[in-house]
Amino acid sequence: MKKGKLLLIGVFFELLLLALIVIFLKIDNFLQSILIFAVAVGIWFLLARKTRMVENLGMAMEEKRKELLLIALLMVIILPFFFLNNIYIIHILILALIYAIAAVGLDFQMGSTGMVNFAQGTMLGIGAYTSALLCTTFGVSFWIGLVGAIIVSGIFGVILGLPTLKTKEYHLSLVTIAFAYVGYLLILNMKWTGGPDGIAGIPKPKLFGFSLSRSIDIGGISIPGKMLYFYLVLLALVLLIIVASRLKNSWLGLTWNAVRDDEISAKCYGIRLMPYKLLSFVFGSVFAGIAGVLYAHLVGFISTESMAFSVDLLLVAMVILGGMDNIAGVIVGAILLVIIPEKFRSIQDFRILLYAVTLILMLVFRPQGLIPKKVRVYRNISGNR
Amino acid sequence: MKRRGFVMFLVVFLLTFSLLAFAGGQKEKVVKIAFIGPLTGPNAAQGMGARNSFELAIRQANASGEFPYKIEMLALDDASDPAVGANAANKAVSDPQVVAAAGHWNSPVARATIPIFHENGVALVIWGAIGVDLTDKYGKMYPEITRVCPKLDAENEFLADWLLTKQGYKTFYIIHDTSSYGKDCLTFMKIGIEKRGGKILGIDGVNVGEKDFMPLLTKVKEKNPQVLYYGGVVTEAALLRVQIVKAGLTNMLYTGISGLADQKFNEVAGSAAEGTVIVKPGDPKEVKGWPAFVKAYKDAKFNEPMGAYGQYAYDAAGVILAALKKVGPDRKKLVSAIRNIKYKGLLGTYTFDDTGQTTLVSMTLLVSQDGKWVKWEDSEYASGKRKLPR
Amino acid sequence: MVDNKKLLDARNVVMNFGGLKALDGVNVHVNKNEILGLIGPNGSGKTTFFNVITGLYHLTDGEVSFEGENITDKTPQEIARLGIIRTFQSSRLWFELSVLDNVILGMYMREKPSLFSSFFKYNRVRSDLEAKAEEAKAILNEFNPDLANNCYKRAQELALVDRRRVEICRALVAHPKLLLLDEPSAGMDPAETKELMDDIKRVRKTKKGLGIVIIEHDMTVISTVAERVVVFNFGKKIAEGDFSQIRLNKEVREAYLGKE
Amino acid sequence: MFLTFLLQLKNSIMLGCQYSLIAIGFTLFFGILNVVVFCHGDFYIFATFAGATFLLIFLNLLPGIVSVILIAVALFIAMVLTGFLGVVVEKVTIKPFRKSNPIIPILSTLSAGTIIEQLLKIFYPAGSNPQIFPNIIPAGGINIGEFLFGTNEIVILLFTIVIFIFMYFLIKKTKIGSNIVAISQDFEAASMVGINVDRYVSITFFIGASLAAIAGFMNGIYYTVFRYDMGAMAGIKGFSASVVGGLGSVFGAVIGGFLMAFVETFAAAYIPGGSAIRDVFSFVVVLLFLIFRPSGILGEKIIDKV
Repeated sequence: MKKGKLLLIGVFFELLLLALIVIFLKIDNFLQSILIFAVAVGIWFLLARKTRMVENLGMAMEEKRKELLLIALLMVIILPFFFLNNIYIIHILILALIYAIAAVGLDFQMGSTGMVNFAQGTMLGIGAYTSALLCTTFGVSFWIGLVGAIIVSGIFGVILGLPTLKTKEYHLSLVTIAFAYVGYLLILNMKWTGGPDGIAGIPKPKLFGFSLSRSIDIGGISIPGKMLYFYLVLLALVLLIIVASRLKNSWLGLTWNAVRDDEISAKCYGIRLMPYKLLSFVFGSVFAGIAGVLYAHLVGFISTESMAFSVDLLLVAMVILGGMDNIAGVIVGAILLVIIPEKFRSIQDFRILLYAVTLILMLVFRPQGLIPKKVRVYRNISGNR
Repeated sequence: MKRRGFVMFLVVFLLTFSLLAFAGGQKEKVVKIAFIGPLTGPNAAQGMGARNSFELAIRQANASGEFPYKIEMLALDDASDPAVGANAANKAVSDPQVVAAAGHWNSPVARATIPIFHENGVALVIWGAIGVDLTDKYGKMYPEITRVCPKLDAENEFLADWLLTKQGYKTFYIIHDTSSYGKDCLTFMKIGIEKRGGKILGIDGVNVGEKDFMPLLTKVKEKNPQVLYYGGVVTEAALLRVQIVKAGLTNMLYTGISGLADQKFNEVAGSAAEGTVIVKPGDPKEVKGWPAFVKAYKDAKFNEPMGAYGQYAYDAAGVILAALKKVGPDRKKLVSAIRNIKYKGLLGTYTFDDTGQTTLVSMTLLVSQDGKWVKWEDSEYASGKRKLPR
Repeated sequence: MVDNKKLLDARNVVMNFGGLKALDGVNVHVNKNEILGLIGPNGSGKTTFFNVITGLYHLTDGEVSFEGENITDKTPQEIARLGIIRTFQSSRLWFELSVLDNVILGMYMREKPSLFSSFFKYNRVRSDLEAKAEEAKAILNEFNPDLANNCYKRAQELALVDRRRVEICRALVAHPKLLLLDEPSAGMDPAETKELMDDIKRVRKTKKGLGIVIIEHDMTVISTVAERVVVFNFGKKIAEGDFSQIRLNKEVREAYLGKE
Repeated sequence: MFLTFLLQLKNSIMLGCQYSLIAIGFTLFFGILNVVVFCHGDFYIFATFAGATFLLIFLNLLPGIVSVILIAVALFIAMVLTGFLGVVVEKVTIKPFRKSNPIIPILSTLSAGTIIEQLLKIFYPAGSNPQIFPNIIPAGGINIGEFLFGTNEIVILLFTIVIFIFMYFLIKKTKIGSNIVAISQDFEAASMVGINVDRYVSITFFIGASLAAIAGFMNGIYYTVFRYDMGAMAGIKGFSASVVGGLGSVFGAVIGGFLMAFVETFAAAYIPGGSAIRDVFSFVVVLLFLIFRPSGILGEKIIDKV
């Protein structure tokens, strides 16, 4: 299989994906979106049925990883230009990327370390509130708000992590649920967090003295502020993906997996569980905090509704749908669960029902998720699967 | 051979992709007005009633033939959630055909969308959110924002005046839910009571969705106030009323404002609802267009009742349509036209002050009699046949 | 008098689970360069003994010392750091990880790049992991070449026999001073068992001072490899010595074959 | 002052009945399959809907007659329906995952709960609005001095006590009970000894769900107003109560239920501004137990089997 041919297949697949996404987002009426959705599902089953195309694709991803990732990034960069006249779609794409960041963070606990965490939505809220409060009450800039949110969500990561050390699956899930409710209720009822009114007028971030709320003109086309914000969030997502993949492919990721698969044999090989579980929560919470900041400054308003328990469930569904312990999978899960319901706005009432049904179907028929995790491969070692 | 098949497939694919992407040319001239409200979620009942009334106004405008173009309503759901509201607002302003918008029953949602409408220079007429800061703070800053329904404090002022000055009640207990609506109710009722020398024996908050009020009511029983004021919406208000009767607090007046003004309260609370006194904005009886509106709504066979805010949505549409008739479908011109409009609507003539708040303030006092909200003046309580608890 | 020949010394160890005395005052010691066989019928407390030494169970009474140092109250992690490494009866590998990763993780206690460097000196982390992967593949090759060829297979897809071999490789790369093997040949046919025992003897030669304890309930297997044997029955040590003495011991035969 | 304290104590006991009845269901399910059924709260609210529907039908069919038989039949139907719902949920969301990673059943049962909730909201007539439970208990009650003991409160208290006794005998004395306990000791051993495990699991889920049905029915009697989304929170409170009491011990679940109710009621009554954050206090109690005594008041110490 010549290297060139492989690359071509990979590029073709990515082009196909981009085309599907653009068409899906462009058309407005209900029937056409169902048609495109069906086409996408059809292609997915075609690939999943282990035809020769799938092996080639798998090999392409393996051999030409760097090039394909670069092309994928390029495509995402040009994606918003399809929707220059429709900020609403860009707003949805930004939400998808923000939730992707929080989902990658949640995957440290659920995917790598095997701990169910129902408080990731609350962490997102804590990050958002920290930055919102810093910016509105102390008039601090977005960037200092971001740093503040990272520190605060890291601290809360420890606070959430400590009680989970001694607990097992179902007890641990209850600890996180309790944390989520207590966090939600306290923020709802405290004066200085603006209580139920939430916090409004959160400023748009400024880049070298240039605010992202206004549009700028480059070579004739006026690029709306929203698109600049899209690139800010995209930059954050890319950086955090690099951080996440480095963590997962280093000793930390390996040890997390050991703690997930068998705590007892981990202990007998010198692995102390406490620091690793805490690290898993701290990194996850910091990712959620960053996502929260980007969310607050996008919508310009934050209230307890955007950290309600339904957000916690949504993030868990994203990790399961996408594929546990697989960054690419989790991101795809996040994007799907933001874009699809947004398009099917007309069947609003069924949205939550759809989430729950897809979650159960995934758990029964494909627990490993859309893009299952792959075994770690070392460059210098050859061996078959 | 394989390579050629591959290339051919790629070409065909790109063709279909471009075709689909740019389908749908320009239809005949359509002007859209966006309606945003809670079509799902906890306040879906109030949202649907308002949407139907808004649509009724649009249909009547199209039928009247006074507009050289077709007017369409773009109904969007905010599900009482600021984030969903922000999405909907973005969708409305990014559709070039939308010239103006009417929105929101929940104040937090309005706070999230107001900056979006201001940034894009699109007029927003608030039909149901009664948070005071929406006009006092935002209305003053942004010319795009106006409101057709009275502010929350106007309702509480009217109720406090009736309770203390007219009926002479002295001791009060306030229970409110922890939503922003409940919090505002607490703030302004407290001012209304204390301004008139009333004594507040206790204040307690409850979460939306709470169902166990017994601990609170036992505390209230000990304090024994003359009046229990509830700041919140129908479900919890009805639940609380049922448990008040169960806790044996029968010689205590139960009162609230427009959050309770829904037939659902009487249905749910059943016999316990008897003797509840509330305040509702607007005074339909005196306006001659009211029966025609009620008949038109019934003929349109909407499957949801009009609700407490149908009248305001209808008038909000009226204001926008009147401005549209004057200046035509141009966003910027509409903003100033609406703000300086003088429009004879269902509930009286609308003019907006410098904060965009309607100057029209008319209130109705209602009392629950035999499972129905009856105007105080026509009720047997006023005529003395029945006694309010003293 | 510290006898530097003694590697592990467990003195009258008692372990009871709510009334049931799993271990009843046993005295066992292991010397350097020695392979000790620990035999006895099922449920006689052999695995419990391993669990107590490695700190998984906290003993009710008695004392355990390793190279003269008292390790009775140490955590499993501290005990592992001292060099006591074990395998498990139910071969507890990290099943969703590849064979190679399981063996690499065996080297967890060895010197490795810090968490900090996984952010900024990432290539140092990668090269360290690749070196350790190299070593892991080498040892796998020694035990079973086709295991090495399928080193990216997930541990849960392995046959029971291969799981045991991977577990032993994992233990060896941890550079143990005392290696505790819990029924390593269970589920193996005689040829595989013989091959395994030869591997264990070969390992003992390469690592100076290494003490090995093997739990078996099959006497013939132990006879080929252990110099000294301890016999457990109902939580008590009923015999100790080299293999020939043990075979003749009346109590041992009764424990295995039941009373005449 | 002392009278208010007594009244508050009565309030906490009434709430305690609700929580412990749900908690027993969690303990029963956990005891058997070592799995936490997060949709148990939704069985509870489903039963309130079922009970209200059948009572309304009966009242319309034979107006005016509010007899004990009528109520018993409606309750029985609600119990049977919810029981079958429990069996179906077990077959769909728990049985396929017996061997898999323990995280999965947590997520699947949680989703099952959301589905029950949404189906009630969408397909029950005017599902999203608050519903009314027909008033079948005559008003009034016994007055001991100032202390009023409402008739519906007496009915609920009696019902709860009857069920506690029934549960005690079922587990301790009957064959079904011993089999259920056998399964909970060791799943494989029980199936080897010839107990048809699947049948007993279904029986257990039927009993557990119908228990929640009783609690749901009483929820209707006591609060008379209910909504589709009250199930989720009731489920979490019930689960917390069973953890505090000690997962696996029926008696523990009862104690846990009353403790949680006591903390909430007295936080709402005696702590200024406490009623808005009453749930915070009960969740803090749960967190304290989870950290310092995960096995709960009565649960046996959980030892990791090596």
